[in-house]
Amino acid sequence: MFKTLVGGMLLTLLPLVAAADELDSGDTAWMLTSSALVLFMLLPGLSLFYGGLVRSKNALSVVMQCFAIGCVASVIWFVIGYSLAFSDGGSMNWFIGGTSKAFLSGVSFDSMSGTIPESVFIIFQMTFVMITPALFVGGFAERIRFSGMLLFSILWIFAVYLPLCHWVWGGGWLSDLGLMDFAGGTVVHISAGVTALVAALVVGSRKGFPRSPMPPHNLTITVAGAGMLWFGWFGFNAGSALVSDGSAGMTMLVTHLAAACGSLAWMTVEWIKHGKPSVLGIVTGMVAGLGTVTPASGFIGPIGGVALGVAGGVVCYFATQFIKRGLKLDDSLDVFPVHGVGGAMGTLLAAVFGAAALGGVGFDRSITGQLGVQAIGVLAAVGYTALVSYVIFKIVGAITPLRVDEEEEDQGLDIVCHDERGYNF
Amino acid sequence: MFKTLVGGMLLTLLPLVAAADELDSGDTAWMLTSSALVLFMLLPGLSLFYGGLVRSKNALSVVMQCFAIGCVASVIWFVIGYSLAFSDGGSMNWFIGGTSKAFLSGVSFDSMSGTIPESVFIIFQMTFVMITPALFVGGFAERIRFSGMLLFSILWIFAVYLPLCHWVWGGGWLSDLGLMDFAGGTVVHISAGVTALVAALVVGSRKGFPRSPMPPHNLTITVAGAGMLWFGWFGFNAGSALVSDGSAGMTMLVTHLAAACGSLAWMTVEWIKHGKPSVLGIVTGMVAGLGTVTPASGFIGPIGGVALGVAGGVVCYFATQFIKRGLKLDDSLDVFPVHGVGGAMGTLLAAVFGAAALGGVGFDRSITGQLGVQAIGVLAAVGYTALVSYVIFKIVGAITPLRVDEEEEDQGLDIVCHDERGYNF
Amino acid sequence: MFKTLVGGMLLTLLPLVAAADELDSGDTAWMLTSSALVLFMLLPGLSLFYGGLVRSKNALSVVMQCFAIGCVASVIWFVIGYSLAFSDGGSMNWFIGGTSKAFLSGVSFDSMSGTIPESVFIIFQMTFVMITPALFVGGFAERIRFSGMLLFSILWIFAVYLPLCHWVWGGGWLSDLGLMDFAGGTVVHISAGVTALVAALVVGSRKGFPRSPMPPHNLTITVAGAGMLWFGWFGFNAGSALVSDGSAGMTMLVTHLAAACGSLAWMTVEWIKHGKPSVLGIVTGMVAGLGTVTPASGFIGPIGGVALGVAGGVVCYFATQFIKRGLKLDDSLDVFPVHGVGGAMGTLLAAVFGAAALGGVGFDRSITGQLGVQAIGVLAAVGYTALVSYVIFKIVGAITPLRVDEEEEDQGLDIVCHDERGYNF
Amino acid sequence: MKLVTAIIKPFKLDDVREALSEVGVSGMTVSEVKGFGRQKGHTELYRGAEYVVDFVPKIKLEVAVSDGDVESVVEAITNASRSGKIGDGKIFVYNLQQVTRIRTGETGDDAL
Amino acid sequence: MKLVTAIIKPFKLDDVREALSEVGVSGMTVSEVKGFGRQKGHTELYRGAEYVVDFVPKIKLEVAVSDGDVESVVEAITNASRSGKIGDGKIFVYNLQQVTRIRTGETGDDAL
Amino acid sequence: MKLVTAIIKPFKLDDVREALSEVGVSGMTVSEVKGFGRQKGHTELYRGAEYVVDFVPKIKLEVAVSDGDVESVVEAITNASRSGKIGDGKIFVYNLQQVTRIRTGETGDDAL
Ligand SMILES: Nc1ncnc2c1ncn2[C@@H]1O[C@H](COP(=O)(O)OP(=O)(O)O)[C@@H](O)[C@H]1O
Ligand SMILES: Nc1ncnc2c1ncn2[C@@H]1O[C@H](COP(=O)(O)OP(=O)(O)O)[C@@H](O)[C@H]1O
Ligand SMILES: Nc1ncnc2c1ncn2[C@@H]1O[C@H](COP(=O)(O)OP(=O)(O)O)[C@@H](O)[C@H]1O
Repeated sequence: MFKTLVGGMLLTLLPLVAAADELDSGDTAWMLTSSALVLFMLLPGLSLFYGGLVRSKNALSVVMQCFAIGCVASVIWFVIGYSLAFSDGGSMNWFIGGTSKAFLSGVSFDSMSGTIPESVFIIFQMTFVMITPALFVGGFAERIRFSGMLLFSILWIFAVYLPLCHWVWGGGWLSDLGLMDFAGGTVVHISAGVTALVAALVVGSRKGFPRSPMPPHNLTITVAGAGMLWFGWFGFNAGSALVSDGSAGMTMLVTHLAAACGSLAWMTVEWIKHGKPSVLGIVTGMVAGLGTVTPASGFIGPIGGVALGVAGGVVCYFATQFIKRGLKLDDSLDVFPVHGVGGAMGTLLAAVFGAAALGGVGFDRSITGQLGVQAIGVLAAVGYTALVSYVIFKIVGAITPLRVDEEEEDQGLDIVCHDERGYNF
Repeated sequence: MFKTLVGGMLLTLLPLVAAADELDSGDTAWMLTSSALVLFMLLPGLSLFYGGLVRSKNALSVVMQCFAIGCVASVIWFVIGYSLAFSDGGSMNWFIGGTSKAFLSGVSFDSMSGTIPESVFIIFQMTFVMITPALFVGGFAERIRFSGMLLFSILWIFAVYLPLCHWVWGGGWLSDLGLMDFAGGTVVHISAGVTALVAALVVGSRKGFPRSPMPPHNLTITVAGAGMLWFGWFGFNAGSALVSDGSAGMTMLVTHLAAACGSLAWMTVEWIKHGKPSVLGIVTGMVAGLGTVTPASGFIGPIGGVALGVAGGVVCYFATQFIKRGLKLDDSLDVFPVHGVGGAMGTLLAAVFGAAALGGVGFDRSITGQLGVQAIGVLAAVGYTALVSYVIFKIVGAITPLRVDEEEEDQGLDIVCHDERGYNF
Repeated sequence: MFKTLVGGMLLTLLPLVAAADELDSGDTAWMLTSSALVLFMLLPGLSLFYGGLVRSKNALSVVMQCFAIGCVASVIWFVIGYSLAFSDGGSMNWFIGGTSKAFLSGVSFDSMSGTIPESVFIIFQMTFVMITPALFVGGFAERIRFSGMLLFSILWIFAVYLPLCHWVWGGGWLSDLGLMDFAGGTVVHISAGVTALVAALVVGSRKGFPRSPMPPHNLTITVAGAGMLWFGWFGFNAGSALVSDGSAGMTMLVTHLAAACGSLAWMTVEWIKHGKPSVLGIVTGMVAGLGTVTPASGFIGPIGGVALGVAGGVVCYFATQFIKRGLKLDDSLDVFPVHGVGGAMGTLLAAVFGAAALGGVGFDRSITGQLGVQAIGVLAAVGYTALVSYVIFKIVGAITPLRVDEEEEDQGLDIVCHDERGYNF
Repeated sequence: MKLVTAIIKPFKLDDVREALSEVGVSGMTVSEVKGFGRQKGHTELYRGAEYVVDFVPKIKLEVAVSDGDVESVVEAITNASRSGKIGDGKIFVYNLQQVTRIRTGETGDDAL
Repeated sequence: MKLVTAIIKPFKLDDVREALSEVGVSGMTVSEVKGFGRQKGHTELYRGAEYVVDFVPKIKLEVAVSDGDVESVVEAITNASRSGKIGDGKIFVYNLQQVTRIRTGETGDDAL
Repeated sequence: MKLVTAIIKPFKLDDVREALSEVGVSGMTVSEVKGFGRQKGHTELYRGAEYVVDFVPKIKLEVAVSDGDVESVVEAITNASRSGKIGDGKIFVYNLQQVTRIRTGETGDDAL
């Protein structure tokens, strides 16, 4: 039990203390694998998932955005990101880390982080900073200009991701407060989801929305991407244990159950409400289940996995309808209702299903006490992200136009921004 | 040598005894990875493989069936499946396990199964119950109604998969008898193959079969799916060792050789018989080689891997011709001749190439003695599956129509069952 | 530090000495995973990457070539290849190994190679002999005849790959000389790149080149393949450490940084020179960065990874322009400028960034001394490959026509060589 | 000469081609089109957004025939493609001024 | 009867279809074509190889109408698809000798 | 005015377009079609099931020209697309009643 807590909640401390642990080759093997798995979630997983969902003329633009963001984020992580997230920030440590590890200085072949080499911890965490901004690409898809998008993403990583990551996992104030976020309900899913919503507001709807249908151009690659996401999410969540033991195993098990239950829940609601279940529905439910279970995944038992999956599938379905049909906000690929809502719900419910009585690992506080902490975490992540990403959009928009003009939108971003076309059959 | 046997044949006992073993982080790392690999075989592997093989108008329906079956099977496994397969069934234990582990009760972060956490054993085995029924989707593809398909699959998991799994791996009568089935010749491939054949008979041929050509709509995704199957099969077979040692290594090696030889064998036969080798041929040979080696994979040496691969490629080629051109049975994606025939052949040949003299791990009985046991296993799996799945089809057919009507078949299942289309280029 | 050297440079000796090491389940787990990852690079990774880049009518032919080469190489490896590469060649050992391990004789469940089972070492190295000849498929794509291609590849594996592999990793003369080639700058990338260039010269340009545009037919699958290559390359490079420790971790980290920097470097150059960045550009830069870092990946630190990535992206960009636009050589998928040039550059730069002063593992010689050794290695690999593959092309061309005739080229290789078509939407 | 153009249901193409062979037509050109008419389209659903697709897939068949053959060709197509359900399609006949066979330069009925 | 064929910009299709409904046209056939004309194409770039694609995607619309309706139909299409920019497209009108509705065998204006 | 329609082999399109430029044709519309005729199709094989595909890929080219240009256009197409092998294709010429340029509303020869 204790090891689980180390693996999950207290992981935040590991890179900070001079690790006296011996290297464990099994833990290292699992973390090397997990790093590869999370990379795979983005490339090609998310790229295909998103790429298939847009219209043919914009397919490459979305894929390109995911790819470029991943590369830029990697370089930032190397230059200063890892340091700002995971090194000691001195008097500012409640907010952000320091610069002592800039350019990964001092990281050698022998540096350790818990039972694994520090290099492995660095690459594992690097995959998280790669995928998070790529998630919000779904919010402004099919109309954003590439250069503005790239500039926004760079600023966002500095101003939103790195602070949040430090708060929660790097020894900042939310970590001090005892927030339970195993693999990124606040840091990843809320931050990406909220940013996508802000993007939809600032950038505006796609031309023709909501009157004209904008059906996915290639659902077989979307489903392929969905399967890759499920596969990679095993590394995302079970890798967040940072060890290869029962805590990783249980995390994988509950993650899987949440994916399956989220899928079936969305499918069922759609079947009832619309009369037919769809493949886009079932894979969206899968993402909703996975996003919801993520923050709780290392703290709960199988029952919790099932409950969070069902909650994700059902609630995110209605959230999607509400945002898109109700509010008529063109968060194109529904990032907010799926990731934002799911991530927030899962962060809160970690305090419920994480309780020992419900098969979880347990925590010191009462359930309501912990729920309060979780609520603070959710509110902080939502509020901070909304505010800062709005400001960044305004700054970037003042420097360079954020969206293409009408005629370009008709022609499609692939030709307009990249001089290439997806298909020549 | 002994450890190999424990990893393979005796694995059936592991979850039953209170495991006193210590956790091995390396074994656990490999089994976490293997679980992810087998999941990947289904999603997106098999989905793409099958999805590409049908006509464009039915592409999503096949993918949807694979996806939904995987989710439903996961939930069944959680609710009662794992318990029925792997817990002690008391006086009925020869046939089926008990209910003591329903809802995974008693499975905690610390529960062990051999040298790995029980949670990892559960998820690894869960991926098997997900993919097996998805295999027979190829038998009734392009004409089945989704709701009937789903109901059939649920009943089939209970009435066919769980008993078979218990017989062979969970301490049931075939396990007592000493049947060698390392990774699922009987439990997976025969059961799926025979069910597909029964499906073809009960549901009937596709409209226009065999007069009209029904070429695959997207062979690049089929080949992508094939590559994913090969990759994932490493987890399927080498993961069935349940440890990370020489037995897993040898299993991976022979699995690989069988895949390569099955591919080349099918390619060669096709080249001779038809004048040209095809990519659909080579990947089908790959699946045939892999399906054939599966039951034997942990018991044989490299020579055995090559032999079983060649046998799979050649025999399954002719079996496919016989079923489809000879008998004119519309097992649409040739599940029976590839998986059923391959799985049966491999189960039998495990008794030949598993012999120490041929580089295998050896067994107590004589070759013919063991061959007898294997034959009993094959006959039991074939007979039981055929009978029970026929009965389930009849029951489901009485409740809800199994296939769409003619006009719907013309229109395609994607629109008719799911209100969506695969492509909008 | 020492362990790293063992893992990398001295790995060549491991299979030769009777390994007294104990099996490490963590190392084994990582090497099982790495083997799967490298397989995945070829199938489906490279197949999709290449498949998407050619015109629709040739898509399957390229995929088929990759698949068939992989299978044939596996069988050769089993029959005699592993023995020729990694067993003792007696008096000829400077050039090639012996035949004592033909048909993997003597390889049992218990055979060890360092801390991992020999079976695992065999399968890991097998994936290298599979992918290397598949790389040069890009050189003669869209016009080669399948049978000539297959014959060429078989002879090439014997006459080029196995000697080179033995020279560098199997205890041959380059290994004696102290050449640093961690994961295949000479053995894999130079050999494949140079062969592709020779192929372009011998086989001749595609009909219409360079006047007619020959745009990729499916860039979404190309990007999918690129993502798979990145993912699989983690196994390719970090698996070449043969252990699961800090050396593997650092190798993965620098590999990743090189991929990201190569991508961004190519993108930036393209953006400056052409005015727009493209997705084909960014993924090509990724491959260039990865190919460049490969030979150095186990010897350098993060700074080296960044430097090699940038060098790869920029230099390979201009090399591509020079070969294709300048020399008008139709190396169809730019294998030489990307893999050949990148591999050579990385092999040389290993002597720079491998120096301890630049964060590398260090070596006994001075930088210039080591640079001399590296230059010898590069020249030997380039010269030997060029000569031998030219001769093989001439021999094969005398036996069977290497390319299809004009009308067949118009019709496309899929129909002409394989009687099938990629798509029926 | 006349050009007979027919818009038919996709799965009827094989039948029509056979019927045309029987009346001696040895050449034709087909293309994929989308039709809009009395036949209802279908509903599609993407994440809860339902919308109606009015266009249904059709095959367009073009056959150039000599004046004397028009009637038999139209009849052959009609019979082979009729299912009696809405959406069976239409046949249009145009006047053709001139036909040339590119390979030989033949014109007129010889070029058919 | 006449066949009115229009080559229009793809994103104008919905507007044109609505405009045609308003003038009472209930059937049409559309297909995807590529146009070459005054409208410039675009440049594509593949690994440094730039080339110009002159063909731009267009939609071809075919509407069979009775002689009296030609004018209103042409006008409806023109108005709905005009953006005033180069590449708006063309409308061609042909003579139609005969129309048959396959389902019923009706011919002439009744078949429209 | 006339509409010249040619069914040609796909890889001849570039040559034909250039030839048309040379005789002063500045606009055309092309589409992908499948042809059936004397030219043999090919065999396809899927898991041992061989079948013959009679339809071969062709390009259909439509060029509206003024009456006087018909001859030169037909000749240009013929020369540029002839390979002398079966399947080179056909050229059809129709009468065009009316042409409108949507952008300007111009009609007749001015609209071409
Ligand atoms: N006026 C028209 N002009 C051109 N094509 C038409 C016209 N009316 C119908 N069509 C074509 O004929 C097809 C069938 O017409 P529809 O009205 O659905 O049924 P029916 O042929 O039974 O009357 C349509 O899908 C369309 O392609
Ligand atoms: N002579 C022609 N014959 C056939 N189609 C033509 C002809 N001229 C133009 N077109 C079609 O009309 C489209 C628009 O023509 P274009 O010259 O680009 O602009 P505009 O319609 O404004 O004059 C072209 O893309 C082409 O499809
Ligand atoms: N009667 C016809 N009506 C319409 N298209 C035809 C006709 N005959 C031939 N074609 C078209 O012309 C193409 C070439 O015809 P084919 O008979 O193969 O060779 P050739 O042009 O040398 O006579 C066919 O593929 C078809 O598209």
